[in-house]
Amino acid sequence: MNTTFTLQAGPVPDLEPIQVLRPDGRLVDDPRVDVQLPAAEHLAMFDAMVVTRALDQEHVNLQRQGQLALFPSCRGQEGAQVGATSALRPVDMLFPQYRELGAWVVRGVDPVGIGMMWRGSWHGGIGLLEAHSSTMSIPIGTHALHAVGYAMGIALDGDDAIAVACIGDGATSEGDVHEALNFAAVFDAPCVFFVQNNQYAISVPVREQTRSASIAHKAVAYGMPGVRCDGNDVLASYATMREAAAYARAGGGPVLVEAVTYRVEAHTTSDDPTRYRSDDEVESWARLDPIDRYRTYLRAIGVLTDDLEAAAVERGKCAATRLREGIYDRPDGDPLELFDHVFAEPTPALVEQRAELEAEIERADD
Amino acid sequence: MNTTFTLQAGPVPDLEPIQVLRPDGRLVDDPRVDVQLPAAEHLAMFDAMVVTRALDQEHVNLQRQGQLALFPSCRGQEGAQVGATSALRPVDMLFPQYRELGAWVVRGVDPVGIGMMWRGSWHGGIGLLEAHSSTMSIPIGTHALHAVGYAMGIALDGDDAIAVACIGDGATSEGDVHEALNFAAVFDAPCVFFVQNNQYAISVPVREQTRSASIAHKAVAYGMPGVRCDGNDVLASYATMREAAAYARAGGGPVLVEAVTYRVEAHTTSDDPTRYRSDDEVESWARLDPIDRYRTYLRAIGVLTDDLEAAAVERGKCAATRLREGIYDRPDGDPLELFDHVFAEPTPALVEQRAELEAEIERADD
Amino acid sequence: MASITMVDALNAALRDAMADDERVLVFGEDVGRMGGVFRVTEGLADAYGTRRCFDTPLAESAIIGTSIGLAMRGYRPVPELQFDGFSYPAFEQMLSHLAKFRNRTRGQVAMPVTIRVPSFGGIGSPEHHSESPETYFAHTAGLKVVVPSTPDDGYSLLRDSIASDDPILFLEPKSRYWARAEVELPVSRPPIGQAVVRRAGTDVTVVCYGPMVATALEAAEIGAEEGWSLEVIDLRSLVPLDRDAVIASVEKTGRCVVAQEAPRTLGFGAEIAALVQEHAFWRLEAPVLRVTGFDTPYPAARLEHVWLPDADRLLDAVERSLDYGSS
Amino acid sequence: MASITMVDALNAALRDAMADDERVLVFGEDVGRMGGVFRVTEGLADAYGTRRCFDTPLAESAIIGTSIGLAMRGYRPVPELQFDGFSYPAFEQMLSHLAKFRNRTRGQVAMPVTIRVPSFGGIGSPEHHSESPETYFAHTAGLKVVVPSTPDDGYSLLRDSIASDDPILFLEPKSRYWARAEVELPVSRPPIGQAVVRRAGTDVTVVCYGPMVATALEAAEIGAEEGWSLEVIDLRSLVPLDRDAVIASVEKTGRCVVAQEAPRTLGFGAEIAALVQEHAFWRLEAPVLRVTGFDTPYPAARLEHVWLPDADRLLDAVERSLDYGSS
Ligand SMILES: Cc1ncc(C[n+]2csc(CCOP(=O)(O)OP(=O)(O)O)c2C)c(N)n1
Ligand SMILES: Cc1ncc(C[n+]2csc(CCOP(=O)(O)OP(=O)(O)O)c2C)c(N)n1
Ligand SMILES: [Mg+2]
Ligand SMILES: [Mg+2]
Repeated sequence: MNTTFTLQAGPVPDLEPIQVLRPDGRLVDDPRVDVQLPAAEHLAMFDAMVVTRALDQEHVNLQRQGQLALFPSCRGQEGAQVGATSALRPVDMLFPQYRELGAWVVRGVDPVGIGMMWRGSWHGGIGLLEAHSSTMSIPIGTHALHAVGYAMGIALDGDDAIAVACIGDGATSEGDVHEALNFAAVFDAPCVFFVQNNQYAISVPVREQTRSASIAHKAVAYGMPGVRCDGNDVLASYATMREAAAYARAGGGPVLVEAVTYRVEAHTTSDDPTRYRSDDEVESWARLDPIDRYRTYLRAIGVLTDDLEAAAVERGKCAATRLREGIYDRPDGDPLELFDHVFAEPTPALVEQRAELEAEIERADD
Repeated sequence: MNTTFTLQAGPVPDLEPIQVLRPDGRLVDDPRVDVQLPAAEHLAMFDAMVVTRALDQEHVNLQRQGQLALFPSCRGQEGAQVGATSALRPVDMLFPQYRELGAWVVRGVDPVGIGMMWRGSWHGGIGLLEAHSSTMSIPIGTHALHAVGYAMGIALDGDDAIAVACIGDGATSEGDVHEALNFAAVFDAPCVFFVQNNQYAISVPVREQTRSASIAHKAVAYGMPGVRCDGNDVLASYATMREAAAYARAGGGPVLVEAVTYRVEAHTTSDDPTRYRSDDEVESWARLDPIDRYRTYLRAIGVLTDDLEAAAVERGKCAATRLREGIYDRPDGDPLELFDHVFAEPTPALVEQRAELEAEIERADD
Repeated sequence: MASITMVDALNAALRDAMADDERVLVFGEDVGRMGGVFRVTEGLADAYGTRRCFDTPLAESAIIGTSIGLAMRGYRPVPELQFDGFSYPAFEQMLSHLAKFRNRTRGQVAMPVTIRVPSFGGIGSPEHHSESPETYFAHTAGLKVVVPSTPDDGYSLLRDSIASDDPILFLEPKSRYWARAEVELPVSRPPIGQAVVRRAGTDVTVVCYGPMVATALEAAEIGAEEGWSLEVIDLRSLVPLDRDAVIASVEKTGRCVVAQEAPRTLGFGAEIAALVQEHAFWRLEAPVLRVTGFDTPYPAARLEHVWLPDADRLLDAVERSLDYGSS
Repeated sequence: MASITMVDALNAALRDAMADDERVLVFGEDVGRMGGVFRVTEGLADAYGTRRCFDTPLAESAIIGTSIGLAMRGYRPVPELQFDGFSYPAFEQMLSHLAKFRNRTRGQVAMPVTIRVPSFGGIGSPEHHSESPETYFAHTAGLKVVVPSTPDDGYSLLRDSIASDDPILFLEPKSRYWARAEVELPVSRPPIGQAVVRRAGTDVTVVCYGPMVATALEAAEIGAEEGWSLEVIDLRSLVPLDRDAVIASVEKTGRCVVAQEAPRTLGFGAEIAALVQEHAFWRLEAPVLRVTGFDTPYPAARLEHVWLPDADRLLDAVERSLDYGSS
């Protein structure tokens, strides 16, 4: 992979996002990054995007059927998530917000463990840690600090992994994200801040979130490199993250990456986006769909065939089926487990309270 | 006053601080700001600096004599504080940290009200509000948000006052300061962030506080203008704040001003700075003393005479005497007042507890 | 009389407060254009303009910190923190400044700030959306804590809170947002600091607030079938606390059960128990019993019904109180 | 036997913990080069390098947030928050993550984080430097709260805290920092969760912790002259709480006074009162009385001695307890 842009702490980032594929699926003339990938890698990313979309839709369906309490769709953000995550090594530790389905698909997380979060079976999601992802984090911005602490630990260990803090445009307003960026820079922590600027924090558009020329521009305040990429372009996201990860891994310190994208669906299944944005706006972004764009390109270069695409769609269906079977009417866990993980050993108070709840459940069963 | 620099949101600030007077007290060649002040204004600022220094020293003396619990000296920062505050209108609302003696002197605050804070008579200082200064704020960075809220109120009122958040270099690491800068920009609040970069947050040097090229550079992250000035140059501080205030007052939104200066004394009277910095360093900054520099200049241009300087020194002595007389062995207030200001009306619990304490005091008096 | 929900009542209270006093400002995350995630601020931006009802960036400490500055400037901010669990980032501003400002300025600067916080659990939300934060606030000298349990109280207490010159944490029980009552607005109920007997009884005093009031009334109904006469006291505000009302009831019944959703340790029930045993010592025929959530993090949605106190858990405590010493 | 202060003991505990386990890290504001404002971390950076003992930028949420990340990476962070009042900015990280991480991950990820916080009042400090934050932490499910009162306990409890796999708020009583005792280090005292009877007695149980232990012992001394025999129980940890020790003592004395510096409402005394009346109901000859600070912001330095509970206030409660019902 060649690149003509360099990550550099100091200068104001380029406002023009890095792009590899034009919206029509053709390569941009004279791209700032040059992505030469083996067909297998292309196909793996395409697959992941298709599977993500299918799982995303199946979550929405399950929620409508009363099987999930809530679901935040990542539709439209598959390019950013799959591209960026595919550029990482498996041991690079992800610190996700909650809308990171594409990242978890790349990491091979069992969708049932994700669905359990949204069903309300257990907090945080199951099986993420095994895939080198922290649990889902709901208090906005907070987990960016966990990523930085983890990255400080990597540096202390002399390891060459990195940590990736996945945050939203809205999150950049929180004090914790500022403190995270600052600590990361001061301690040269190998941490990439991957901001999916999907234009909204629930109903609040990014122009009301900040007056910074871009999210990437905020890097100047921390003396770290900032870079924007087209988040609906999986190859741009891939290439940008690959550069950022290499920079952090090589000891350069943290990098702030802004992937410019769009949340095509509602904030969550509880949200009514017609209250704050127009259909026109949504449609104009829907035309920039990352999967369509990538498909056109992969078709054009002959990597994607009818058969291979059908296989991807089939894998998406399988994943959706697995999710549905694992989630539908899934029995609830044992409530007494609630006492098991408060501390390493339950305190006397917890032992007593556990017994109280046990007795209560027995009473109810009578 | 002419200036050749313009405040502008967007570009990276100049690293070179604005300077009017060279360390040797001569005008810089080709200054970016041109300060033409009437002699009376010069003398008022000189006076304020001298009075500040005298009061500062008297606080230290009183603390050594056991009359104050603690005192944070502003020695070396008089240029920044007096210059900046003198450039404001009396109704412009100050939001001080705790080391703002020079600002309060300019505003004519009775030093006894300040000394009462450090004696431990009451929190926050007395008589500051009347001088359009909020009370002293100890939780670092927090009051920057008060300044922004106040400035939002000014804008809602259509008033042309401004608010000034006085913070330190250390404060810029706190999440609250980030949130304050961001809110100020988003709401076009007429607020100037006046950062005295005195090189230290207790023992931590500013280079370990941030990797930003300068504190002023942080303005880029908020799309607001950032500017550096030589804080040991009272005229540069004056001119820079005057520009910043005018910009904010005219509806331009917030400005971030960094005054580069040095805390010559210990962090507070409890601190032992030899643990973290060298005498050489302190001496090299002491040579940049803002009062000496200004004196040399005012003498050279014939504004300051022996008599006038003696008068300034005399005013410093008077202020110090007033402080000493108001503070020395000052009787403590009535502890029952502690119940008076918790709420507009005391709750039944407070009424009861007040009676308990009253009975206890009576018992003790028996 | 119209049938209205608590959301309707709160929305009307905000509307009327904004109409009556133009220094009242409503702001927070998603409260403007969208009308709030629970629609409590619906229509306010349209009615009063985005000058007075507006969206903020996503930063809770800033929402409270700027409220303090606005209050200094003479405004009466009514900020919303979107959920209980997202009040925590604003904790320092609340504890170190909002609670202390009047005192620090010897009464010169009031803090007429009403912080609305959709609170408590029971509606199947994800993590951090079902917390019971009242202890944190009630323990903090200088903050008042108001918790309505019905639409009419929602209206009346919110109006009183906004009119008050003190900082108030106004904790709205999410699980009661959509419960209806026949109310003619505007309505005026007893002031902040006065408890209300929601059901009179003679055997056991049940002290509760917010979401637990409905549970207590349900328990009283069921208990009546067993021949137990429960007196249900809705505190309405935790600070100031109507201790007299609680003690008067216990002087009558001799028994007291206190209910809260919060974890047991240092939940508000601890304060009630401490006060009741202190002020009705000889009259108590059984210890004050606490009906509470557990000392664990709040569970995920599918388990919350097991974790939360319900009428059964409450009645079990009532029975233990009634049987106390007799076994 | 050497005469050492609590500062010495804590410093030695950190030193020994760092020597024993290289995953122990010490960091915070001014803890490195300067050795901490109270010198508790003195010499650690020299002894173990700035990799393991280092200064951070001025941001408490970040100090705790990065501690969480370091713990996930297998480290045992021992961050310092410079003063009680500056723990508030880190509240969200503590409540929403530190306390919940083990539970959220079903036990997969432990949080062996010991947060040292110089706490409580009594040393003439400015505003925000004398807070009693224990209620905030003790009410939060998933946090442990440890409060030493003597140099030997300072050493032993800090070692145990650092060795524990749970997140611990280690609240150091500033006013006891310089009190001396004869101690041979290393020293091992009862584990976290076990209270200690500091003085045996038969008339009234005095429950206390941290700075109030010395006050209680002083009161017991004076009370003895009046012929009152006080039993002083030092809780040592609030979570876990040694309820059995408290109840056992009250079963013996029949009377209980609990002392705290914190404001009264929902201070830890409320929990003690609630538990004692529940578990020693028939044995109590007087209500549990609370000796506390007041429900006001902590006063400025010159007034703190009036505000803080002292032996006189404590003995007044003891007397009221002993006289209870007889007047
Ligand atoms: C501290 C905090 N405040 C408020 C919320 C409520 N909330 C949930 S998602 C969200 C918007 C987040 O926006 P962004 O960071 O852009 O992420 P996106 O949802 O767009 O992926 C808000 C305000 C929260 N979860 N945490
Ligand atoms: C939130 C908070 N954390 C820690 C402290 C302790 N503290 C007092 S002053 C100070 C350093 C402040 O540095 P800076 O902002 O540069 O101001 P300066 O003292 O240099 O004027 C610290 C850490 C505090 N007051 N508030
Ligand atoms: Mg977003
Ligand atoms: Mg400084």
